[in-house]
Amino acid sequence: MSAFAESEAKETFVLNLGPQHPATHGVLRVKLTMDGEYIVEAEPVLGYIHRMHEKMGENRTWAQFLPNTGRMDYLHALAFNHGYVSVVERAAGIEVPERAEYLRVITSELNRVSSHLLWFGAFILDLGGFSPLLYAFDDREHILDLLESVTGSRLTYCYFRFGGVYNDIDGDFVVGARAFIKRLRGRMPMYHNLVTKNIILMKRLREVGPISAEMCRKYGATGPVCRGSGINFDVRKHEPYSIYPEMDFEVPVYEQCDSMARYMVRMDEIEQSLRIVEQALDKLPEGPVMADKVPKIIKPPKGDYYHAVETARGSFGVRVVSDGSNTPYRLKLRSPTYSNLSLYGEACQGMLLPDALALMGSLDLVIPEIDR
Amino acid sequence: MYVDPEIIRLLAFLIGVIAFAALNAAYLVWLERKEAAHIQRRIGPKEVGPFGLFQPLVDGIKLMTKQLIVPAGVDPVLFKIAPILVMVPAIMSFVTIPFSDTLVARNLDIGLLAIFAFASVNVLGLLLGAWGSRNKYAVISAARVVSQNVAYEIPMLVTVVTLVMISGTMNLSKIVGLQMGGFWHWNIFNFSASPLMPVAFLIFFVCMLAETNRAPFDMAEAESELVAGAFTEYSGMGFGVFFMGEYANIVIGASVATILFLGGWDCPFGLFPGVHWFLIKMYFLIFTVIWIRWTYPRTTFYGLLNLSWKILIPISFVNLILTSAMLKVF
Amino acid sequence: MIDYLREIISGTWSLFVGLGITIRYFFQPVVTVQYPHETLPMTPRFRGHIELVKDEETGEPKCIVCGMCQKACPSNCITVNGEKREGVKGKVLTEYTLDFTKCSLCGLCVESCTPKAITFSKDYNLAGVRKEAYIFDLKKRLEAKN
Amino acid sequence: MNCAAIKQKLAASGAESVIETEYARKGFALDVQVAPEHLVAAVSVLDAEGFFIEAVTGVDWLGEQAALRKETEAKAAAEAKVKAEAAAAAGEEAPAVAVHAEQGELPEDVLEAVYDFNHYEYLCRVTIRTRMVRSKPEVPTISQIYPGANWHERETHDFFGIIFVGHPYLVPLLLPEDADYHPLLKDFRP
Repeated sequence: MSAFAESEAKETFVLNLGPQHPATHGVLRVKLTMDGEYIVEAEPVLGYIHRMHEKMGENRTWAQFLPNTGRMDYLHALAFNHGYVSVVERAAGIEVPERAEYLRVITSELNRVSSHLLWFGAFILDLGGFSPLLYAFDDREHILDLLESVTGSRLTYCYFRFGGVYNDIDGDFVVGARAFIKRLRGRMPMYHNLVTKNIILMKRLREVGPISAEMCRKYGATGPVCRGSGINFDVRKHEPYSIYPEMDFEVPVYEQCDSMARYMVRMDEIEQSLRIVEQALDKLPEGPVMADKVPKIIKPPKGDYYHAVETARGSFGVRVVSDGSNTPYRLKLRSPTYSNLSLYGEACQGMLLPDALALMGSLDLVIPEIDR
Repeated sequence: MYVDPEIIRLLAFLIGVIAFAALNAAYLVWLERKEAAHIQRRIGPKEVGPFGLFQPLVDGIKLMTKQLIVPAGVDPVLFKIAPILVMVPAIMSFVTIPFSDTLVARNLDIGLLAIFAFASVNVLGLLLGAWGSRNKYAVISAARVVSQNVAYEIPMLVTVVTLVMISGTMNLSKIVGLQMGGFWHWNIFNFSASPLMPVAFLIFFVCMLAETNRAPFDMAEAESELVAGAFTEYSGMGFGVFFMGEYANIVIGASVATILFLGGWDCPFGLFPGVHWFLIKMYFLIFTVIWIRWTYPRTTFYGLLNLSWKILIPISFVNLILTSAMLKVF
Repeated sequence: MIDYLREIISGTWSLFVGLGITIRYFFQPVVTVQYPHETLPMTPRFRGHIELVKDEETGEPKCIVCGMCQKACPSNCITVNGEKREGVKGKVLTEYTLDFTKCSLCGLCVESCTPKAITFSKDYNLAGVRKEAYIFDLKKRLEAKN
Repeated sequence: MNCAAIKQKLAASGAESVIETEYARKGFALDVQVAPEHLVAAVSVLDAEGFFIEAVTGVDWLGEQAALRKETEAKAAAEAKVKAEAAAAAGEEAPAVAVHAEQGELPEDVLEAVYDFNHYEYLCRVTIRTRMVRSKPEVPTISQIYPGANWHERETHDFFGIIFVGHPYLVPLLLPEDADYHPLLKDFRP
């Protein structure tokens, strides 16, 4: 044994995974030092689509930064909208009408479902199964149609405004959303039969890519990554914002710490999001969707403010420092995947290449959000 | 001048076999695309010709007109010889396959052995191509191909040995001849030889998938891990020949499975046996191969080795022992 | 040993279940739309590039050249110019250019417009070979439409 | 364990000031001001209490000192004016309080490193701030305590040029490898 171990440690080679690689879903590069197919060391190299959103924020008025938020996490753009408008509302002390908050939650939960569906497809694609991707896209398309009918765009939404939302919904949207909930509930057993219960998938995900709770804490992992490690942390419950305290939903938590646990957390979250949408549609109050007394030029008082929201990938926090002028003095965007990816180097040490890619898929990376 | 009619017959067969292999490769790509599309509720190729039927021709022209790039740093000889090494044995194997009782190029007494001998060369081609490419992804892929094939030839050959024991011959025509007269005579349902025959068929089928590097055992090409594995550096017709070789191997695998287990050209109900039944069974198996590819995720290679050594090999040995015991008793 | 066999059997069964699902979809009708041959209806709120709205009575653009859209635009892609003319109240629009190469279709300009003089178009089949083709003179476009 | 207890522990670790802020207004519960040399101690306290790291970032307070001086001058001037008016109202000679600007050198502006910590179990977001002069922006790294801070510190170094002393691998992460500029500094001109 010892002789074998000695001889094997010497011959390593560097494998560049990316910036263009089918498994990295964007322009992420991972510098792998490999011993055969075992990974000795992994170093993610970021910044290929770094756009310096924080600097852009300092050069624009508060309202002008809104379109940027949708372009960081293009899969759950509405949550990023939500985080930014919430922090500015908190800073400027703007009250939001109740109906607007309901619309925010409905749309952003639908967006969360669409994000999870895309992740599901892309993850199975990473594992080599192609068809679930297109089944998931089929369902996702319905959400995109719904959201397009409200927001006017399909991907990089910019729907929330300081003090409300940009447009009210109509009856068709309510009917469409209810029909979609029914449809997706009917499809979930198919996904589980086709994918979750598949022996090949189970063998690939069970006990693969362990991330301990302590590791999550040390790296600041949030979202499904930490919930797959047995940590019950969801910003929607932890520091409730918007109308989430009025909603009855559960936070799925799995204790196994492996890729399967993270997979299951996301699959269960789809159902929970549907529940939230259903309840919000039931309780939807009448009223305006925009506050009356929103000043045209927003000048929050001096000081710094923080607000966190739960996106599909974890806790997204915005810290703004205002100097009382019409542009932010400093805008810090704390994106969840940035922290989640930072544990990748440690987590995949000693793993085999296919397992490391399964682990990477289970982290649900959205590169523009990491690079910002 | 006297020419031996046997030589003319062989030449005609050779041309026929090459045409068959090439046509199959082209149209199996079409079938794969069409089938994948419908499984995923798309249409697939539809623009070129009716139902996109001319798409393979257009693809072929595209591949042929593309420049053959030999990247700097590769071993030029190995790099160029590898696609041929994959293609030629596949075509050679066709020589001994009996499509019907008369439609066979050379009815060898060791036909079965010849096919497995040729099938092993295929691995060599992939290995050399990957090694010659001097690409890290390709080298990882080459290592996977070799370990995969070593692991899978054992259960496959053990299963085949079982069949040889039952039939008492390695002549493919004779093996089919013993199964004539309805589906209850086929080896897959030959419960008098061994109650595990359907399982043996499954094992053979799984091994065939692994041998031909088809999903869910396509670790060699695993596009989400190794980009394109052994084919990463190939372009144009070099890639095209590899592809044809792969599909030709699938056709051979399906043919051998048909001959060994499904009674070759025999009709399931004992009526009108002939080449059409052979083709129906073979294409059904190919359809299944494609169907499987578009259903499952990929296994990892250690999952595959586990499957081979812990499940397939023990079961195939159990089947072998059971069969020999039953043959001895009855 | 029992677990071993059970895993083999349940695993094999799960594989057959998967095959059953895909073959069911194989025989179901396709859901895709063959795009250039058929198109889906556009949603009324689709955000294309912006367009000027004309006043139904005069046929002139409704724009009052207040410059709010220009100020609201995060990427500075709108240029508005106007001039005073005799006999006309307020300013008259002389130039309205949209640099579509920079536009991110956020719609802040439309929201900021008090007289509702700009709106979203429904153009989405935009393609061209030169960058300059995307510097739209919206005033000319409106005139061409009339 | 609650925020008050954390507050006491942090104060005991050598923090300059620990202010309990109004969560609903600010979004964080504890605002901690720490000198760079006490940073590691304060972070160790949070680590021991089971906090996780949310983010590390910086703020460039360029021009703050000038603004502060202006403010005090304005205040002094206002006070003097009030006094003068009061004196005039009383019919007295205005006292000879010459409002002279402080001519002394302005103290150097600072860079601020901001650390956000949060707890998985209860709501207590702690913001630790540490200030350093712009000409020598050095703080000790906390990446040995929180490995996750590694990337956050690299990012902050990219954007602000803050040097995290003892950091194992302080090369640009989001900016190109050869970047020698720090875009979020207020005097950065591309």
